[in-house]
Amino acid sequence: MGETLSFVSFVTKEKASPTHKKEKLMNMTDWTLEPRMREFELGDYLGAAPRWCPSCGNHTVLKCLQKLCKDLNLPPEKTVVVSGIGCSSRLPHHMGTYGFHSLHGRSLPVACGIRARRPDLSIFVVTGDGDCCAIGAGHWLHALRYNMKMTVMLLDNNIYGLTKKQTSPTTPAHTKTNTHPNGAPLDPVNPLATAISMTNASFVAQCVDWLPEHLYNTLLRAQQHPGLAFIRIRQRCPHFMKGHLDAFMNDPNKIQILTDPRGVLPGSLTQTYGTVEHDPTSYDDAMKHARQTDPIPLGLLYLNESALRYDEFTQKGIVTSEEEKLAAIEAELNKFAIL
Amino acid sequence: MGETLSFVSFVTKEKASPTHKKEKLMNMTDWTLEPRMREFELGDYLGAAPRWCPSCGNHTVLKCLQKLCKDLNLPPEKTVVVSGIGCSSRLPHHMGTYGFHSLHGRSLPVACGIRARRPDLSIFVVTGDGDCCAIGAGHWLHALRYNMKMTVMLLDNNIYGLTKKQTSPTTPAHTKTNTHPNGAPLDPVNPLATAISMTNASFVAQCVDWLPEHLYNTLLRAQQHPGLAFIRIRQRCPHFMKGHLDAFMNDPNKIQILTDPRGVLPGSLTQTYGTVEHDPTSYDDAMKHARQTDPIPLGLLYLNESALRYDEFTQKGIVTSEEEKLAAIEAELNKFAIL
Amino acid sequence: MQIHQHIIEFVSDAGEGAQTAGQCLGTVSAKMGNGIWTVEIIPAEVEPPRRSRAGASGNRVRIGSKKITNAGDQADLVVAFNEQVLYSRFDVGAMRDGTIILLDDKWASVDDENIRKEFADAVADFKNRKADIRFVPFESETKKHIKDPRHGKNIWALGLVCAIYDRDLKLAEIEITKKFAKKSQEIVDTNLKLLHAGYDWAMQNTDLRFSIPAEPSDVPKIVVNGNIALALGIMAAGIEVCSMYPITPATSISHYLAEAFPRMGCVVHQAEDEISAIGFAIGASFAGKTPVTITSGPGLALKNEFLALAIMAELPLVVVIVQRGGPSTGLPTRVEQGDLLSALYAQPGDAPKIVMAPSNHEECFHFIITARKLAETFRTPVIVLSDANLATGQQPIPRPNPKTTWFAPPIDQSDWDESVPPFDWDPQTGLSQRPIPGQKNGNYVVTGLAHDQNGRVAYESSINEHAMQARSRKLATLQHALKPPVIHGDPEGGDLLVIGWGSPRGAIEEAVDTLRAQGISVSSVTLKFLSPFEPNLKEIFSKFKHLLCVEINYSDPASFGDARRYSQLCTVLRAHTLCDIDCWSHVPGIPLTPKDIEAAILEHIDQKGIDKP
Amino acid sequence: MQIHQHIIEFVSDAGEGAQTAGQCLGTVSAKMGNGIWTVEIIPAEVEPPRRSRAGASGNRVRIGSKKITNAGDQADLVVAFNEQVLYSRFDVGAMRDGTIILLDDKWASVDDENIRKEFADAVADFKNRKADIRFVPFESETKKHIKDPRHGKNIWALGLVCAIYDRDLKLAEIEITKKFAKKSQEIVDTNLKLLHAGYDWAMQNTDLRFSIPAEPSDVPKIVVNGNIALALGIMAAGIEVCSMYPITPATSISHYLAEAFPRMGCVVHQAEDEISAIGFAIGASFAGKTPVTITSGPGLALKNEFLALAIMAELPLVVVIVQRGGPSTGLPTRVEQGDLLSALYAQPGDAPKIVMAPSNHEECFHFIITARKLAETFRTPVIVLSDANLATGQQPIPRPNPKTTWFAPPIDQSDWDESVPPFDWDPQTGLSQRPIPGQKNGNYVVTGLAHDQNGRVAYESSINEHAMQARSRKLATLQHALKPPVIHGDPEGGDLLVIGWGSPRGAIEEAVDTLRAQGISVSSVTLKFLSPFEPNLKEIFSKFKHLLCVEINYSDPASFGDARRYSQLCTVLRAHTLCDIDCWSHVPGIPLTPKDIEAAILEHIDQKGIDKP
Ligand SMILES: Cc1ncc(C[n+]2csc(CCOP(=O)(O)OP(=O)(O)O)c2C)c(N)n1
Ligand SMILES: Cc1ncc(C[n+]2csc(CCOP(=O)(O)OP(=O)(O)O)c2C)c(N)n1
Ligand code: SF4
Ligand code: SF4
Ligand SMILES: [Mg+2]
Ligand SMILES: [Mg+2]
Repeated sequence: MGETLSFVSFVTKEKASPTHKKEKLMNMTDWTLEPRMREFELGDYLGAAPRWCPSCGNHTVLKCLQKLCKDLNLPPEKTVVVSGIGCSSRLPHHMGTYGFHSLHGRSLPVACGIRARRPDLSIFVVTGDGDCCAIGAGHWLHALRYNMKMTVMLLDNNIYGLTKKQTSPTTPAHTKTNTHPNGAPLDPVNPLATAISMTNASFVAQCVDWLPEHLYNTLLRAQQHPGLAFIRIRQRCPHFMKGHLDAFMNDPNKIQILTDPRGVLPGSLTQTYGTVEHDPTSYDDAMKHARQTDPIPLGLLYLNESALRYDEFTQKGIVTSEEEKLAAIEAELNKFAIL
Repeated sequence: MGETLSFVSFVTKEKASPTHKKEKLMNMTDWTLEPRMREFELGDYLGAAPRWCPSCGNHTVLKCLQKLCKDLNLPPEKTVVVSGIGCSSRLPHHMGTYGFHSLHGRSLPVACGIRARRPDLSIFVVTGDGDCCAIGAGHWLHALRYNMKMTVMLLDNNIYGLTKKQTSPTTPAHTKTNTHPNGAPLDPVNPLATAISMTNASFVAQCVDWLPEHLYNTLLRAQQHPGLAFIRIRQRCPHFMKGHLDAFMNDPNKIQILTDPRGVLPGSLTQTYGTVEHDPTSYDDAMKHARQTDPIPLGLLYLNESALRYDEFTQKGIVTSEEEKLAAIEAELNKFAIL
Repeated sequence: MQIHQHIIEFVSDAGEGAQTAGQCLGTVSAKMGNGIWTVEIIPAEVEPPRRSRAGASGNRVRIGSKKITNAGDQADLVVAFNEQVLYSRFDVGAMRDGTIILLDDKWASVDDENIRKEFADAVADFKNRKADIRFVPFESETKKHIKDPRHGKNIWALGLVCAIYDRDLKLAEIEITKKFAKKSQEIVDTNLKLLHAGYDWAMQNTDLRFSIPAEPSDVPKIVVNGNIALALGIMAAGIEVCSMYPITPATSISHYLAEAFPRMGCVVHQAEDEISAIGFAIGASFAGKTPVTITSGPGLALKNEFLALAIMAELPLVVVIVQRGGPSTGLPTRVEQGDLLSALYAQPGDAPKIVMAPSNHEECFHFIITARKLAETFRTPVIVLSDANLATGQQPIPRPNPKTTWFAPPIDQSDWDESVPPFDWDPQTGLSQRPIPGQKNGNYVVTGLAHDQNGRVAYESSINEHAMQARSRKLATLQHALKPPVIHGDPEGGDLLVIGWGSPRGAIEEAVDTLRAQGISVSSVTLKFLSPFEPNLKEIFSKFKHLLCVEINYSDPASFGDARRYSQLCTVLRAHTLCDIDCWSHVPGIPLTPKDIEAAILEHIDQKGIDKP
Repeated sequence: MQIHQHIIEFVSDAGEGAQTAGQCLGTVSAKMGNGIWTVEIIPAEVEPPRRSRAGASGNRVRIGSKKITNAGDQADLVVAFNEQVLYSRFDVGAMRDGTIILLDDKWASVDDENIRKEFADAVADFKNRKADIRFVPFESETKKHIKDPRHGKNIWALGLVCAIYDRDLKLAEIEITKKFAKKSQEIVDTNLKLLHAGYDWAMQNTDLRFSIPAEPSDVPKIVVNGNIALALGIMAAGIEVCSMYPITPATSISHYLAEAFPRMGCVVHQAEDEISAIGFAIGASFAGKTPVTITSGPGLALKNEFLALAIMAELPLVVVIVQRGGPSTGLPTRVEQGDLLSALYAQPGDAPKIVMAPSNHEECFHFIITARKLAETFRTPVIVLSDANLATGQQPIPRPNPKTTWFAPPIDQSDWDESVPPFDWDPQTGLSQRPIPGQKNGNYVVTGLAHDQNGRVAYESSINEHAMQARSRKLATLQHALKPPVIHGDPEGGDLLVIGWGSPRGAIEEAVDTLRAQGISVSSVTLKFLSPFEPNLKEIFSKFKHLLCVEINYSDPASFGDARRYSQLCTVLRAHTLCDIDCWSHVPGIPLTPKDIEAAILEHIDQKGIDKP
């Protein structure tokens, strides 16, 4: 041996010439110029037609996200939508951007890995209540702690949709499901409270699928956040949880809008719903709202803009040149040199 | 086919006769009588000699647990100590009881499975900060929610001990470790806050390894708890985290004892440390104490005795007789009968 | 016209009830004494867009005079509510020249011009492909009796098919009543009316008539799909704990169990993930209650670390894998037999365990009972490999007669003999008895670390070798206890032996029977045990000139030469026997058909230059 | 006395520095131009109780005139600070008749009577076993220079050994200075004093003298252990992201990388678990940065679901597995080659991937560079299987000369040709180029579901078959591109071919050389690729009368008959070639020795009735 690849005679064509690549790498580093140069339309963000049940809450979320991308003029090739497995996790297929439909519960490690060395991409994550709070619970806690820049949407329909009505961690106790025909035996997880409790969590908000303006405003606010924005979206699943959110839809008293200059713009919601001023930087107040289940709070519950960001750690050295790298590896080899 | 096992000619001796087994099953159901009949000594709870570093904090925890078993006269054969992998997780080997040294991060699923159909056993779980809060984080949240009767001891030394000094989720930021020689990049997880945040968590306490009386009292209090008692034990690791808890050991002002009739007996601690009355049934107060890092609170932070207990669900029907079972399966078969 | 067997399909948009119609037809036929095999046609989404190919939902029902062992070849008669879902059946090759198609022609006159055009184009295309298309006004006729025909035309269509196949309407009425009883009497009545309306319409408007005479059976029977058979087996085995995490196509086992298990005093635990599910099961096992954990491929991938622990710590456990299309998320609702190698070899280190595969519904039931006994006797996990084809297909099987001896005995709580170590490996068999918590003097510590007979952590070379050998010896012991597999065809040998496992058995045997009737010297064998293998395989194989594995998993075409990757059983058998076994394997996501297997056998015989008669 | 090679061991309680002494001796010898191979002796606990067998810590150093390729047979000279840790070396068979043992005799005169007795008994026992015991007052001599002799006797002992083996004290001084520079000048000085004191004591008090002349090398060299070699390879491959979760014996790769990687602008990510570690790596890969993830067996067991996704979605990835004793937690610090079958077959479904195994430190370095290139060219994960023997053993290797062509090129951000689908499988090779986020018009969705060329979810049978074949074809393509393996011995054939992979290579080749020198017709071959195999294996094997796999994993003895389970490579090669390959494999937790392999070869030749000369 002594020479790499000497036992492999195989050679493949390189698609792009090295110069070409260098040029593009530069492009990547000054990516902020890009969006100014092109104007996108809604059609640029449409992927394969959605195959959700007709009145599924996921449709609205998809539309809000597409509109957001358009309004922010995010280049589709610089946008990545990552998901796990579930009805909700089909969302990336319906976007015209890059997408990563990963494994059940594992969207967040993938999204963090994408972010690790790519500050230039816009990253959105879609996950379900089973995906995020059951099989993905460990990753969820740790992704909140890594606090890498991305927007995470938990589509919480309080049930396992895709696999046909099994109890999820957020299924209310006593709900009859296919795995608990006599009623779910435990009280549901509160994803807001647990998210807030996690060290380094920096942005925790709540929306509902049937108020798209507020959802849109929340996504918009999340875009301005330097770290991980976690948004729990209460989502209707008319197929398996018929009417389970009707009370909140029909009775304006069951919803309370959180207002604050640092929070989410309430928009036209104030015409219908009561508001309450809330300082999202107060952990205690955030926790109080998070634990309040009737009325439910909408808006930004918790904000900590000074939380450490792990992407600042992972992105160190991203522009190191080949020459610098070569010098560094030579220096390392010298440390082990004997002759 | 048509007859089970017809293709297997193999037959094994059955160890005990069925009658013998029936008799013992009855014994199992009225297990409370057992302890009255025998008196145990400390020696009954000694297993293989510990191989921890000489001044490791784990030694005290082991001794407290052995003393507890003796004082409560727990029959060793009715006691199971379950663990994951790590220095701390070697503990079951050093007990004279039944033990289960499982996989890294997986002690809690195993312990819950043991409890599922065995109300008669005393179950203790030993886990480390990596074991519980990193690889085991998802199980940890869900075990808190299942709230099955057991005592869980998190031996938190703020480091990966067994694998030789890697950053753990509870390692303070900037600590130099073998995986972060320039300092850990993130603030540490707060296991108390996150445990309390979990729906159905019912008992959350904190101890330190160098105050064995208080640790003992906490274990004792945990035994009276109907559900899962989670105890975080701040543990010294002189080998890899030399002196990291010295400040708390040396300065009495850095420790605060929580007192309440429902809480842990403070014992002689009140002579040295300041106390504060604390209502453990208040979520908000519990959360405040949990988030307080200097001074640190010792004692019972959170208590919710009315939380649902999943073992009540899993143990239903545990005494069903063979005849009843046979009738039930016959009835099921009839539902599919065509001729 | 009297026939021996027919394949009837119902296809519709999801939510239009074609599955119900098919199930009823199957059960009615089974009750009439016919052999049946049903296959669900399931879309991957819950409620996919209407009129879309990938959204087709329905049922295939194969009905015969004698016992039916597989889903058969192409359909003879298809009921389709729109032409797009019908397309999906053409796409998977389910149609032959002359298949009778009863298609709703309402689409020819809807307002939407696009739809009219799609319909017209499709019909022309189907005719080109030699389908025998007949238009039936399913929707307009149904509308006469119910406001929303989407929730009624299935039963009207059932009535129609009952007329065509001379089914006993009384039996159909019973099924419908059972099906809708939970809803309301009004709904039951409406559906009964629809049944008769469909029947009457057929009597008046079509002369299609087939009769499939039944051979009455003298043994009591039940009709179940494979997942129900597994669930019933779990109950009959006296298993108390089923620990699982939902995953298609295994979940329905737990749906049924969640409902029925409490009546036996038993519990289904839905864990937070697959790792926890098997960990919980292993905890229950340690505590003396041999449990079952249920999953499919992606879940199996997550359970390996714990499976290795159970093997190392010698804890009994039954693991049911209902295989689906892989790799990765793959084809979640479709059939494949792609998890064999993974079941055998997925755990790092040497991890001997028992692997079994039922090949029909009866075995689904009985193998679980065997598996639990083996798990306990051999103190090790037993994997039972089923698949999506068995899982959702319905079949009549002899009604089992449960016995208390099938149950796990109550856990032993007698004092343990202090002189017996917790791993008292028998030098001949590798077997040992295990102490259960609660047994005085049995106290020991389970560990995944290398350990000696006392369960104490040990680093010595000789102890590691000894313990490894004890665990491995158990497989040799079991193999000696097994009977050699039975040859279907000629046990004395012949030109070709087809080797299979699991669900393709029925189709393989049907193909073999057809060809043998033509004088071709072909036989087949189905392996029930994959680890250890049943004995004498090499001897059996040596009686045949050629050997061919047929399975539903990937293999490279022979043109890949030296780099060719064989199908999964084929790979393992080649290593085991050194016989030059060839393979014909595919991954169509649907069951292999007897015709395709016939063709493969003939082609193989051609290639190998064996004389055909 | 002039000798060709010697094996020297240092053993002590943990914390007494025997490892440091051994490492220094190794490096000094390498610098003098000797061939060396060192093996760490590591207890499973951090600081186990003193004077306990399982707590032994230390180093074995094999020094030779020529290149040394393995840890060798039994030790020639052992330095032991107490008799209990020494026992552990007898337990693993590391001693021969006449091994010189330099043992501290302070234990003969300690206060504790038990210890005195233990010591006396042990010494008697060792003498019985024909050890050449000589007492050396390590501790009392060390005490003359330092207060706590536990932190000094190692360097005193090093001085002693340097005198015995005529080592260059200047070089030893450099190593000691390097080692203690971080602490303080005072500590450096004390240790230098101890070095000389030990040296002087030996010159005056013993006449043991050995010289191992060195053959000076003309190529520049580095001394590294296998894990450092892998880490340097990772850097030289231009990999930017190493995503891992700590696990013995893989972790030290990331310890070194965590320190050195930032200097190349790269990052080590310590994830919350192994699943997340590989998920993070796969995310980085999707984003264009081919990463490495590092683990051992138990971690591999957790990564399978994601590995299958990477294979299905065709995402390049390098996976380094440093194998340890299994199954389950097994023997975490000990060597085994038990993860081959798992690397090949652990993912449910058909999951073709590339698997390579370095057999020495030089390959550890270069294989990573190759692996990254292959991963990207073939758009698939590449598993690199190392083991605990390579991981911790030190060896001099030619200093590599890194080139920018070894680096991953900067990620392509040019516009994607819209007419090219994201999975544009070449019909001949299965290869395709992948779009990277940021490439305009390349937008596609990665999915683990079955998908067509456009990455769109697809349920059609033909698409599934086509995609599976494209992925599988890549292995055939690679195989055609590989060269056949090189025979060590006689490429024309002979009586016996020993077949191996990975770290046993050095010991196998040494055994073969010894026997060939005796006129025995034996050769050996080491496979570098395990998936796909290198070409022409069957042809090569057919030139030899008998074939024997030698590996460090479990196989049943031949007495298990039909149920016999073969060693791992043996199993796969039997299926691949249908050659009747036998195996000699063991799981002692320590490397196989040349002597044991020699004996196995001779026994095999005996059994097979081959004439010995
Ligand atoms: C490892 C693994 N386990 C289980 C599954 C099966 N599975 C797919 S989606 C899902 C749950 C979906 O529920 P949720 O995350 O709430 O998403 P929803 O469908 O409700 O949007 C499950 C259990 C899987 N695909 N992979
Ligand atoms: C699946 C798996 N991953 C990694 C390891 C290696 N490992 C063993 S213990 C440990 C961490 C120990 O840290 P902690 O849980 O804090 O326990 P401590 O040793 O500090 O008591 C790790 C990473 C393992 N045994 N199994
Ligand atoms: S099942 Fe529920 S979540 Fe899934 S698509 Fe239908 S409505 Fe939406
Ligand atoms: S390394 Fe730390 S935790 Fe482990 S035994 Fe030593 S002191 Fe205790
Ligand atoms: Mg959901
Ligand atoms: Mg720790």
